[in-house]
Amino acid sequence: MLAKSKVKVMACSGMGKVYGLMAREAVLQTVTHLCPEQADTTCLAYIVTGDDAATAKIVDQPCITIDGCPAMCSAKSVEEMGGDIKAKFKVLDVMRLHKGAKPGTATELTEEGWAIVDEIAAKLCAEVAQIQSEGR
Amino acid sequence: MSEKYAVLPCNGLDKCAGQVAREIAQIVCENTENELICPVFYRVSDARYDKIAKENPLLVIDGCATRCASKLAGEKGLKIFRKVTVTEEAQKRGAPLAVAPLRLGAAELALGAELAAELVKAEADDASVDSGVVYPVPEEYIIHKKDKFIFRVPPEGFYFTENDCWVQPVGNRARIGITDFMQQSLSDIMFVTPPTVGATIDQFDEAGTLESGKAVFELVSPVSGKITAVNIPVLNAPELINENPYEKGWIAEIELTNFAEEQEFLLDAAGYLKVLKKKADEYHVGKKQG
Amino acid sequence: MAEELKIGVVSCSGEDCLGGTISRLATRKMLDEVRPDQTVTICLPLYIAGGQEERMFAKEYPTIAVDGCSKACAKRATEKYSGKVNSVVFVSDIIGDELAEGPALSTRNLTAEHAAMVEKVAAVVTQQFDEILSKILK
Amino acid sequence: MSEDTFMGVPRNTIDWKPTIDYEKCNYCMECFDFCPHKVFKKQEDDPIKLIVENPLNCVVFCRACSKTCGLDALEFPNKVEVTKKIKETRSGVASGE
Repeated sequence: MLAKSKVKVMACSGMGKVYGLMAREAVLQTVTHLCPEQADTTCLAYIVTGDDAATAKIVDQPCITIDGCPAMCSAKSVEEMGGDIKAKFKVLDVMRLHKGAKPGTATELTEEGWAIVDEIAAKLCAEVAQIQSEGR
Repeated sequence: MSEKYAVLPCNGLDKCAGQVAREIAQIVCENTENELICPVFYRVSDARYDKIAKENPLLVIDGCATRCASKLAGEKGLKIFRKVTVTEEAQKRGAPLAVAPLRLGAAELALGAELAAELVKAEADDASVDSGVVYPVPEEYIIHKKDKFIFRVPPEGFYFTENDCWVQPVGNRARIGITDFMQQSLSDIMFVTPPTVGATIDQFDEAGTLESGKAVFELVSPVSGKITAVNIPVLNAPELINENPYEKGWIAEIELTNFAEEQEFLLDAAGYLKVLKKKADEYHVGKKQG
Repeated sequence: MAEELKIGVVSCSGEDCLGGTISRLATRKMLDEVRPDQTVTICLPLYIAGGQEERMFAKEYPTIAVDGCSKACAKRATEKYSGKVNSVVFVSDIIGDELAEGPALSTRNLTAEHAAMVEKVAAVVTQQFDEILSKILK
Repeated sequence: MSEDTFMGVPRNTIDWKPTIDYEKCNYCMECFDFCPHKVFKKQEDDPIKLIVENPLNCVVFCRACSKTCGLDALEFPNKVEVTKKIKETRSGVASGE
């Protein structure tokens, strides 16, 4: 069987809102625990610099982006630098399924916040599996 | 009002009612501009249908009381605009589907056609509510800057309350919404509960609520009148309000009853700008950062 | 009240190594505890995803970049898209290259040692912060 | 500030403030934490641990704190009546007292 390239899962890691931290943590959970064989991440800040070595990592590679808020920093940066985005996720969309939840701050998550992170990570992982199974 | 709906049927394959749901969805989509969502594919992937589902009013067609399609809509965080449950409708018509065979017979097809026709008609009625009023888009905004925040105020055509809500009257109709300052104070809006279409409200009555991770805000209607429409796209995509609360982020349309008199109690752009400056100085939007 | 002086602190918040996590937490510490009324920040990718408003950041505020590793992404991206930075703090200089280039850390697994690294980095940022302030106030 | 006005009438002529129903309130302090205008005051050492300290700070027609109260222990005046009163005061002010 052909070795498939790992899906790049990219978080915005936003500094100002809790949703940015949740995106970051969901990606770390996905690439280090849930599906390290199928997915990895790369430094978004490095991509943002537009450095050739950085963009080479994502150009035409299958990517999934997860953004905290509608600014869509990860999606827009990955797109700008030539990544092949297969799916875009937004923490805020998942938060809408948990009305009234208090996930914590951009520094630290609450238990509730971690539970939602795990839920997002599971979604990311399912998407990774699907992308790989379809050979997209 | 948007021109088309997103149609989400349960498509249940193991019951006659589910087959009827599929039939209805197909007829409705054939006779309108509506877009069909495949519940099976939507369950495994957000990407294909998310845009359609979020930007259009959602019509849900459930076969039976298990309500798989409604539940799917809930899981995806969608607001249901209208829904129909086939077994309930069959019951109402005195022709329960309990013993019907899986393959649709003449009676089931007729039921499907009838329910589909009703939905198409309801949609046409929704469209007729559309006043056809053209609300001018502000060509530019007055800008008030505070730290790294920029607050916009449309220079003309809008009137404001001191509760950070606006009204844009055109003839005997008007749109209402919240100001840029309030949008930024709330930060990312997650839930919009619009006022009820058809409801009559007084000036300064509540006209729906907006909720973010920070707070719940009650829209204080600047004018009295009858609610004639709500902005459906913002129900599923509240970020439209954050993007521009004066344009795509309007909340509701209202038929004016007494604007000439009520206008006296409203502020023009210059008046609101003063209020805004004071508020921005007092509690410069907490500690929100980029 | 006179317009208060604010300083921008921009961190790489990188996902590839521990340095990214520490840069992030040190910047958050400036915002939350050390200089909450005087620190402003921006999400680095907003230079691409945002508009004119975001690109004015480094022109409007004296800016300190907090970078996890020698790639200096926060500094480079800020200078490329926004404007000159006044100072750069490298996490790797403070905690050592080897540690900084270790795997990225989830805040779930934050230990006392990590917290101590954050303290150290925040202390250096604070020192730069105060230096910049005193220069401006002169 | 004493010169505060709302809709052109002095703020202190408008009766708009929350009233705490002490039968229902469990002193969870959600409203206190929420309100940015310092309308409420905590009284740690008093059996009545929360009071409406600055009613004039309350933003007229704002009822946001009541939405944080799961027990429905915060009440507000009737909007229609308050509006009517404001309109009357305004015409009084306009006609020179």
